[in-house]
Amino acid sequence: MKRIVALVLAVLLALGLLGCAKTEKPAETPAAEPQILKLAESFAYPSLDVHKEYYGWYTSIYGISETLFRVGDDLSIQPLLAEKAETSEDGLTWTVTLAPKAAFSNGKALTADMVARNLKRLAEVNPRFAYLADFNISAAGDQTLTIVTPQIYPTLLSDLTAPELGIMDLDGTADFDNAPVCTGPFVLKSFQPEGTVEVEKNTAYWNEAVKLDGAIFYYMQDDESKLLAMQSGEIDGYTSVTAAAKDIYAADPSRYVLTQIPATRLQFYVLNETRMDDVLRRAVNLAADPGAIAAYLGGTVSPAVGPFTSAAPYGKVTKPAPDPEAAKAALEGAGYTLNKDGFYERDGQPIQLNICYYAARSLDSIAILLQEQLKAVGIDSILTVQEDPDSTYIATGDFDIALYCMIADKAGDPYYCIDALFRQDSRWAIAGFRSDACEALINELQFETNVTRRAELANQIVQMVIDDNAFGFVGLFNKTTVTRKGVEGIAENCPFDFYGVDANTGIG
Amino acid sequence: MGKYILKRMAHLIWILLAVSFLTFLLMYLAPGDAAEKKLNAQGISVSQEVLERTRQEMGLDRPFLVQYGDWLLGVLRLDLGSSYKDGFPVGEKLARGLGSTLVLALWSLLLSLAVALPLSLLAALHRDGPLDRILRFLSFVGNSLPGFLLSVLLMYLFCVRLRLLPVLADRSLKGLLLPGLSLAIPLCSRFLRQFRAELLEQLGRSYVTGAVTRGVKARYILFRNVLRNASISILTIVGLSVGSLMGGSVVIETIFRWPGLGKLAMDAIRDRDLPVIQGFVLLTAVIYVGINLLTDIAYHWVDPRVREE
Amino acid sequence: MLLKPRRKRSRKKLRLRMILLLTLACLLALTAVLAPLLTPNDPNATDSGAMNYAPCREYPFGTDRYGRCVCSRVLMGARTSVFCALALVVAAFLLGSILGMLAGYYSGAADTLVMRLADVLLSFPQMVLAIAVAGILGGGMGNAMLALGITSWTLYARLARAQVLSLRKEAYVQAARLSGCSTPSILLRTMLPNMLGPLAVNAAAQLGTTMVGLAGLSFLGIGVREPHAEWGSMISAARGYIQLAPWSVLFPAGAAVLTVMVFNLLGDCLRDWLDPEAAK
Amino acid sequence: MSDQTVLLEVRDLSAGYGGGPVVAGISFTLERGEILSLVGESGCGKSTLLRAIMGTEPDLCLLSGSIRLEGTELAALPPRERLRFVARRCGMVFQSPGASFNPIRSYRSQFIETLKSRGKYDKKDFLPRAEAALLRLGLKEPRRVLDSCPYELSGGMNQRVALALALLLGQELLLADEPTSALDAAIQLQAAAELKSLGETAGIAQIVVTHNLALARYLGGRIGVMYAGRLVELAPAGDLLEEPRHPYTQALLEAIPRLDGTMPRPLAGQLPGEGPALPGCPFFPRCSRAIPACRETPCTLAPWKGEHLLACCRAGEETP
Repeated sequence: MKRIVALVLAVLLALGLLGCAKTEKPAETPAAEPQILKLAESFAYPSLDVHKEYYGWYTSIYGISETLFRVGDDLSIQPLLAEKAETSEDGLTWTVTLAPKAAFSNGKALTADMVARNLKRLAEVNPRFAYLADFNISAAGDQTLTIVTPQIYPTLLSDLTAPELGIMDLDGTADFDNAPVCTGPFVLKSFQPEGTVEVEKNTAYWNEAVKLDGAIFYYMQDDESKLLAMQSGEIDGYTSVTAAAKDIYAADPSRYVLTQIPATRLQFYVLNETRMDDVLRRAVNLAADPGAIAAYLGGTVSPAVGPFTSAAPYGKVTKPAPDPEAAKAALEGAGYTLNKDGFYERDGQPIQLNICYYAARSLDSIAILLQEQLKAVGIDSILTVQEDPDSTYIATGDFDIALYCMIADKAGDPYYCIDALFRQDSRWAIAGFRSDACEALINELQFETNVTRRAELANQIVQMVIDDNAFGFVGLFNKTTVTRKGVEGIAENCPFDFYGVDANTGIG
Repeated sequence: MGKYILKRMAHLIWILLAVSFLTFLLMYLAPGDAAEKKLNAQGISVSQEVLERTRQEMGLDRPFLVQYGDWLLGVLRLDLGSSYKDGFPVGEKLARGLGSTLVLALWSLLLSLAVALPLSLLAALHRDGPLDRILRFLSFVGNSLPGFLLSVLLMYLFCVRLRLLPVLADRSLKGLLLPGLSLAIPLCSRFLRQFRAELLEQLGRSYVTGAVTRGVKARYILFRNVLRNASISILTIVGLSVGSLMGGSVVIETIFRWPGLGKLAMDAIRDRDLPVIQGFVLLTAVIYVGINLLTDIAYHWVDPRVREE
Repeated sequence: MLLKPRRKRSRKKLRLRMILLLTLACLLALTAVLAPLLTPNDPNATDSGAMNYAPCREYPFGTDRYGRCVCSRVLMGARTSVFCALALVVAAFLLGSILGMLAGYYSGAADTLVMRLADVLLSFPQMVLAIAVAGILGGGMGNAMLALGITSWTLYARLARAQVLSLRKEAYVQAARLSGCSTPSILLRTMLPNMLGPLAVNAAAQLGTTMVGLAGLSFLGIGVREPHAEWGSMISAARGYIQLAPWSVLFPAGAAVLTVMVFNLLGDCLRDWLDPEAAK
Repeated sequence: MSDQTVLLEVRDLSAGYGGGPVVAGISFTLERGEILSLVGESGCGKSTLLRAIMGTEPDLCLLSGSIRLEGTELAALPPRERLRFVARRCGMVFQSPGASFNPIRSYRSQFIETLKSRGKYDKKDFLPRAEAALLRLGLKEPRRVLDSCPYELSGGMNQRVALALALLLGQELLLADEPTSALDAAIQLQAAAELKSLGETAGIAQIVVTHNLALARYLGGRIGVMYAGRLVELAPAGDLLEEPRHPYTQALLEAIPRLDGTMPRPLAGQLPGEGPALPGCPFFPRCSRAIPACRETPCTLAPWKGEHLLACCRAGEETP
């Protein structure tokens, strides 16, 4: 029997030793060693084909693919593979001149014909860009490209900045899924589909000197694991930092740098006009306090006025400040009276609003906080969670307040969001917002080419929606990025999600 | 024995049909479909007619039975179809996922057996002694801690505080230890209780007294008789738990970014990626029934008496 | 060494232990029932001023990230976690044992039907089932319980069937049948008492796994709906704050461990009490 | 009864399961090759006596008295040492045949296992010696028996395999606890014959516990009658059955149904609960010839005529 006990102890000891095998501390990267940056990403795709699905977003983040133009941190459109682009008087023909030095990583120069073939391939393989097929795209010489649109298409420039329009060497690439040949500062070193991606410096980069020697992108979905990996020194930074992690990083400024800017992902709610009259909607919007909600969410969200960041020229709108007393006054003015358990009711019928949401992007927190804020004003409400909003409360319209979260500004232009939310044939029309004047302004915006005029139109439309209390804009997700001290240039100041490493990224 | 195996094979086919039909039905009824999920993956809402066109391309607009029939024909030709999300063949995705899940499942199974077997033996021998009580208490704690809490605690302790193990789990021994441990702890506590009960039952049998009377060495009695007889029920217990290991480790796989089947299934369900879900369900059904078949065969091999039943 | 004298726990000591555990279980059930009266503050009231407070006089268990009192949420959570888990286990226990007994007693058609159904459900990955049920019927505790319940009754069915199969051959059962007892009375009066032991133990152990299961579903965002308190969802929601506000995770986890332990010990005690031979 | 022929000597033994004694004041000696049958109603402590000697029952403790096996006092040995010493010299056969063997392992591997534990296992000559032992016990195909498992053989065959193992191990003493009661009539006679031949030819001493007086008579040797934990009469088989002296033995014999039609006369009353603890004769309440003195005066086993020992204070008087 003694022998059995000894056996057991030996097994346990072996396991213990195994676990505690002393490992060397992760070595600081001394100067001589190659400068490899390690980042964590929340998405990873099985393919690197720039044109398909959203893969282009990630080839752009990995620094492999580049587009004709890029969007600057201040939402302005800047040249990249293309130097400049002009439109003809009737606004139908665009001439784009390519940067003379632009070339692929295999040394081949970039020609206008290759760009035209890329755009045609994109139209075929990606349903979201099928509209490009209606344009007449042709190469006029090696360096110039002409695009003729059937009607005036003012937002073509910002469309050209979309990452899906990354340029690949269609002839030089054997396997589009695993090894696309592009023009970016980095080339692929190793690729695990839906896993870890490694890139190294593109020695033949046409644009400028590349600081980093390489980068590794780990696919990490779980927020806690990212926090722990950052603390254990295994990664150098990541974006979309949670409230909990933010407080921990903020407490140790000597090691971590937090950068926080309002990005383009919008959290908002729609008020069902078929069920709620004007007074009730106004009261709800007065009771809701985006500032308090942003405080609760630990600064991961900035309070929003309209759907766009106020920094943008098309984001200049105003809405009444939250005022619970005014909300109560409005309700009592319309004949609502407080019942015994402190909720407003009218002719015996207490108000009970059904707040519908889905458990993602902090919408569940906003639902709870909204319920509290309405209760403070005397409006009762219940919460309904759905696993998939698009086919439940948005499709059936079975809601009083519907929470949703989407990207409002795809590439520095207001039209995409206004068209998706406020048009009379949009999915949200089910909530009952009808305004012919607004529809007319949207049609005008669709074809207006002058940038300042477009901003004016956008502001007018959004102001109309706010005044009608059809929508409630709660917050714009902050793009919170954490980096280890000394690391900079991973697009932490850019509001868009599809930029990452580039030539200037450094470990410092 | 041959006839018995044939019967079990028919049994397997029947189950696979029933399971795959049930899954197809459940997923068909569930709101939302693959096209919708695929198009607004990055939160960009898409216009109606783009949605219709993609749905049409993916064949989602065909009636339910046609879709199921088409998929079933595919399975007969050993072609599990391709994923809605990215068009990759399902077989390839599953194979990649199966590899790592098996590694994790076997490793945590090994870990829990290596700990549970000796300890349950000691607990059974020292019944109601101090060791027995401590082990029972530990098994209660292990049994009631949810996996995701356990893994975060372990990671915090070993990776951040002690910096011994990497957070980014890889296939090396060190990388495998933490995810394995997080799966093994609840499993091991369940095994501890069940094995102890089995061993106690065997120790109470009359052949143990007979052997002692004959002066047989304790080592022989324990390992060649008690453990051997108890191995039958132990095998069944392990067989049942493998099912939970296959699908149930979703939480651990997500936290440790382990590219296993669990995570693949979770993403597929979220994206309503029907072919991948069907492939996953078939695979787990085959594995579950296969393991039961193995345990039954082992049952026969160890305890010939069962053959007559 | 091998034939360690089995310390005979006298019936008196066993009864004492049984009573102690029963009172503990009732105490737990009582706290769950009287939770609304015991809570120091409103469990759902958020307070932006008191987010992530350490345990202090006013908030005995501290506050969570919304500034809600963890202590009152744990008490209210007891109501959902304990009762839902208990209800689920009891329902699965009844359904499973009845089906199992019928399958065992009338082998042939009934037996194959029940066992094949059990096989199909067991080979069905529970996660797929849970998400599908949640997808179709929407989130919430009821559907989460349904998702778990669909597969948990099979454990009792298998156990009951195995017991009935072996008991059926016993002499006293043949005698009862010959003396003209009706089948239900045979099943309930003669067979059930003998089977209650192992079934009860498994039921108690199942309670633990059910609570963990519910927590898992909450982690995947399907379980209980905000803002209702349930231990599983509290642990999964506060998981991120384990470094900042460890109390918001450890108190619900501690409550879960305690409850599971009390019911498991009760299960063991029940088995010894019901099974005279083991107590000898 | 010279010293080296005495195998087992029990002096005033009393033992019990934690409570009061179940058997008390037991004294007898057993020589090599001698067969002693212990008879008595069930519950009179005969099996407990066997287990006390074997010493494998964990809950059974020796209260007083001594057991000397081959001159060594067992009570003095530490438990582990005692077990190994006793197991080397004495084997035990149980009532349910085959129950003392692992039901699903072949006899061959269990035989080898037991021999290896004794260090007596010799690969070459194991098979021939095992087959010889089985043949001697009347098992026709020893090879098939060796390779089969206990559940595959009948009760009788299992019992004989157990005896064969005792023979194979060369044990001097065999304790048999109701070896034949689980077998049907025809097989019982065969098993009894084998026990007898083990005694005579192999020189194995046996203590056979049974409630079947016919078996005791057939085995020859001496018979001991036990009542309520005490040995009340001990004599060679023939003397005891022809002229039983102790009232309880007489009642026992009269209780056996005769073929010549005389109805058996049942004995009134039942076994006293704390039998061995009574000062006087435990049979006092049910004894037809009891006198007040029987209640107090302790009566121990004393020689009455030659080898016929009796525990009754009225032993001396002539029977009416």
